[in-house]
Amino acid sequence: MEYVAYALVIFVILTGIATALLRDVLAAIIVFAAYSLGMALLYTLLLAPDVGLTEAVIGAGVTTILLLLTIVKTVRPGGERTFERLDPRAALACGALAVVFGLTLPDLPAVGDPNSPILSYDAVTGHYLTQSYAETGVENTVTAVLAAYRGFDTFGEATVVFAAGVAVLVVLRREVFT
Amino acid sequence: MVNDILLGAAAVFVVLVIVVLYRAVRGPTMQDRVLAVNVIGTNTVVILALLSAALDVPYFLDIALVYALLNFLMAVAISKFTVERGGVM
Amino acid sequence: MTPTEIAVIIFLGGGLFFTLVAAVGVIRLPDIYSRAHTASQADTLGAGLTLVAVALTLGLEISTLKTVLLLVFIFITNPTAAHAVARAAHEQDIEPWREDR
Amino acid sequence: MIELLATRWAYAAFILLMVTGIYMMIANANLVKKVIGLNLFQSAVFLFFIASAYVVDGSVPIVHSEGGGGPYVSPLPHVIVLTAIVVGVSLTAVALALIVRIYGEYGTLDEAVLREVSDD
Repeated sequence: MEYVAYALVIFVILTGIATALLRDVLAAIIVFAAYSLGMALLYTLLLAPDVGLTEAVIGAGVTTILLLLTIVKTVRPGGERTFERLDPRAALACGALAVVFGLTLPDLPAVGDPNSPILSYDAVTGHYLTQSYAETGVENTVTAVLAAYRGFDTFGEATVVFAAGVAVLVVLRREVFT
Repeated sequence: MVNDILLGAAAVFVVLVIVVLYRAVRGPTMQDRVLAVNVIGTNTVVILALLSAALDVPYFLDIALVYALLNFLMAVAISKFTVERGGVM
Repeated sequence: MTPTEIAVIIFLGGGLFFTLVAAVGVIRLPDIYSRAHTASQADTLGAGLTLVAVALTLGLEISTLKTVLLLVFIFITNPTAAHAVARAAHEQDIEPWREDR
Repeated sequence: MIELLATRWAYAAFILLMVTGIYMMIANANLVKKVIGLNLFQSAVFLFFIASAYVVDGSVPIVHSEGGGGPYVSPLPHVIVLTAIVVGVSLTAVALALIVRIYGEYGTLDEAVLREVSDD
């Protein structure tokens, strides 16, 4: 289990860096699709099948199609170089940020530690895990929280999607999706 | 013991995916990249099936089915969008 | 070891071998058409053998049916995708590789 | 150091990927690549949430009627991430529509050229 996870993490980081450095935008989109697949696999490996499914369909499917449609409607820079030149100032700033975040690493609980705060605090997580079937009659706790306990939140999310669709139509000056 | 063998095979498959990534990043033409991503997607489906058997979580197989559909869709969509004249199939 | 375990190991070894061949082919072969060839044939066979191994491990369940469905699906879609990619390459006037050039 | 990375690999990957996303948004001149960087950043943050919910030898939070079963993965981060993924794709769609409009108006997607053109 650990070795699969380590190899997947290496794959995901390599694809991420390749996406950042590839000069051709279409190549970056294709490598980003591979990144999304790897990331969805990593979510699934960390026992979040619902998230893995959603990320695969939306990250690798819908986002890739949207980016491709944008590329078809606009230009992409040509050129003979495969990779972009590294911007030293931006790289330095990002490196400093990585170091600052990295200093917090020893204070975080180990991955999968059963005594980490999010898992050991029984009043929240434990309540949902033990009571959700009795209260909502749904076996999948994620679905129970998403659709029953936080139904209004999910309703607001649907509103956001609707607003985004309207905004896209307004920005593109279209009356209907074609 | 079979579970350990399946997990080891999954790890080897991920390493092979990393190897194929070279072609996706490097590959001189755009079709090389699409092909490499298609191979990566097929291997991802296989890795998911192996994990499903090894960790004994049957739900992973449903996700693998979705991945297989998506992988095919992605390969055909990208090859269709990159060709000006359209007809790929 | 039971006969099922031996069969699982044999199928898994075959699957790993053919996937390795596919990966080496995708890396080492000279042009897009030969790479499409190895991706559609060696990789499909490797994935198929590995899925057979998974189905054997699971035994007779509803999951086995899903694995077999996955197998059939990969056997249909993978060569189709490789065909689409090779056809797109042909439409973009990419010349096949020849030894004398 | 190695031991730290071995136990906190998901958080280390989160930091690296997040920084890569920020680098793309700062350094890449092309607007489409900035949007890709935003997506990369997003999925890195999701990885942080999912990793914090994971428990060793746990199982998927599907609780059957009889109750019991081993330790379960915490379902609450999964719910937040599910909401965030859908909101994120709405954001990407609007950003890309704006990019298409910018291209129709100015005929370029390069940041520096765009600044020059819009100043005139």
